[in-house]
Amino acid sequence: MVVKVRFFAVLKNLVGKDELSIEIDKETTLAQLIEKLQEELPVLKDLLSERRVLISVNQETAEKHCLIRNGDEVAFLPPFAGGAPWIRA
Amino acid sequence: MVVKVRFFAVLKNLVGKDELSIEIDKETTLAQLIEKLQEELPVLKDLLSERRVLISVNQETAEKHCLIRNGDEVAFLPPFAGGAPWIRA
Amino acid sequence: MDTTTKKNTDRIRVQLEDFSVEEEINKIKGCSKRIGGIVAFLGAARDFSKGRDIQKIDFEHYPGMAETRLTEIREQALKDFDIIEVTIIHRVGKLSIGDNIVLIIVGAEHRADAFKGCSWSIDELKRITPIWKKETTPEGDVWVEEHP
Amino acid sequence: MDTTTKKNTDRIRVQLEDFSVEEEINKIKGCSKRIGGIVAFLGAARDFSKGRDIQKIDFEHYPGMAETRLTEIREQALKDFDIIEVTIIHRVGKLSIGDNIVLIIVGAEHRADAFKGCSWSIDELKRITPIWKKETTPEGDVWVEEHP
Repeated sequence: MVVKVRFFAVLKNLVGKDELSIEIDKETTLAQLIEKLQEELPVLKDLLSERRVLISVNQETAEKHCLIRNGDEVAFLPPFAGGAPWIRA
Repeated sequence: MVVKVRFFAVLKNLVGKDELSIEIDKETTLAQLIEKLQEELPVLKDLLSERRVLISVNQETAEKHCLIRNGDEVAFLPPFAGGAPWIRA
Repeated sequence: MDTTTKKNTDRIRVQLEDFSVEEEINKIKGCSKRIGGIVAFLGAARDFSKGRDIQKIDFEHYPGMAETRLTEIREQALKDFDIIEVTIIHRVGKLSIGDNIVLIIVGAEHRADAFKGCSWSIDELKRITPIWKKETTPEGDVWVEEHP
Repeated sequence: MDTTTKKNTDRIRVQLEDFSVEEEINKIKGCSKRIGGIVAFLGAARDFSKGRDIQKIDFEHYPGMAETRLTEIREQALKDFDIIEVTIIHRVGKLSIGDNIVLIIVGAEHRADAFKGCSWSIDELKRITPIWKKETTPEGDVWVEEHP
């Protein structure tokens, strides 16, 4: 299964890319995908622990235990310009 | 002493004129002026008892006991289009 | 016949002509680079006929007194709210349905203040400004109070 | 590079180009003759430098998701308030101080509803719409959160 991963705004600059594709196994949850991504992009580990980041799946806010499907789009969103109250990822 | 009297909107239609001049004695109060006007314009008596009318002197809301001076402009104002809370004259 | 008069400031106007919302907003924006939030209230002549056959609408004002009241509203708003600039324009004369009647624009650093100042100003305008509305119908003229 | 996308309705737009407040107000007025009160919120790029030397400002959005959120805000506002029409436009890309950023217009029969609907919509936009702002300074780029 292939998943598309996107980074926006400051995260795009810090990760050094705005988008990548990643192979995952079937029955992978969002939490497992994030773990796998952190192995491939060590910088992401620090970012997620130090910053407020919202993670969306197919442009909707997603729960960590949700299963990821083939072709899903997972995005890492820093706090919006409007100054939203932010939930730690 | 001469005072200018003005009628606006529906009052102008009911009185049949938008403006007139009236001779008054010195030391005339607004209340006395209104009485004198009602003698000259009998229709005004009914209007003031049946309708909500605001009376201004020189474009400011005025108290009935205030003295009128030579050249003053007294105006009879029906309720505004905005729907103001109205004080009976 | 009453004619339209202008006050000392271009920000307060009672006029026969229509106004441009865009132009007035740009004037407000031009006042200060600190303005980040602008709130505008536009009152338009809606189809308030409610079964009556209205041929035209006509606004009359007390020249001088109306402008004085609008000036007072503007000054009070600038004093009471954390806002930077206020424009108040009211049209008089004959209008048709859909026509602009009144415009209030408030510019502030922050939007909450702009909303409060604008909302207060239009409430106050309705309350204290000597402006009257006449509707012409086949049965004759009717002076109306409305609460838009 | 992300490009600007359009949603199913002309009332919701995320775009590079500037907009005309007057034109958008006229579209709202054209919807219904029942509209008597229109409230518009215009957010402009103010001089928020606070000592920093800002060379440009840049807005980025999540195409698709941003438009979806704005559409949801519009639909929720139409449901929750006694209003007739809502337009929401947000600009993205490079902007200068004084430039228009965001416009929300709400048309209603009565002004109190228009004020409430417009104020709620801009609060909600700020809260849930994936749009980010970058300031370019001589020391480099800074992604900022603001509360205008």
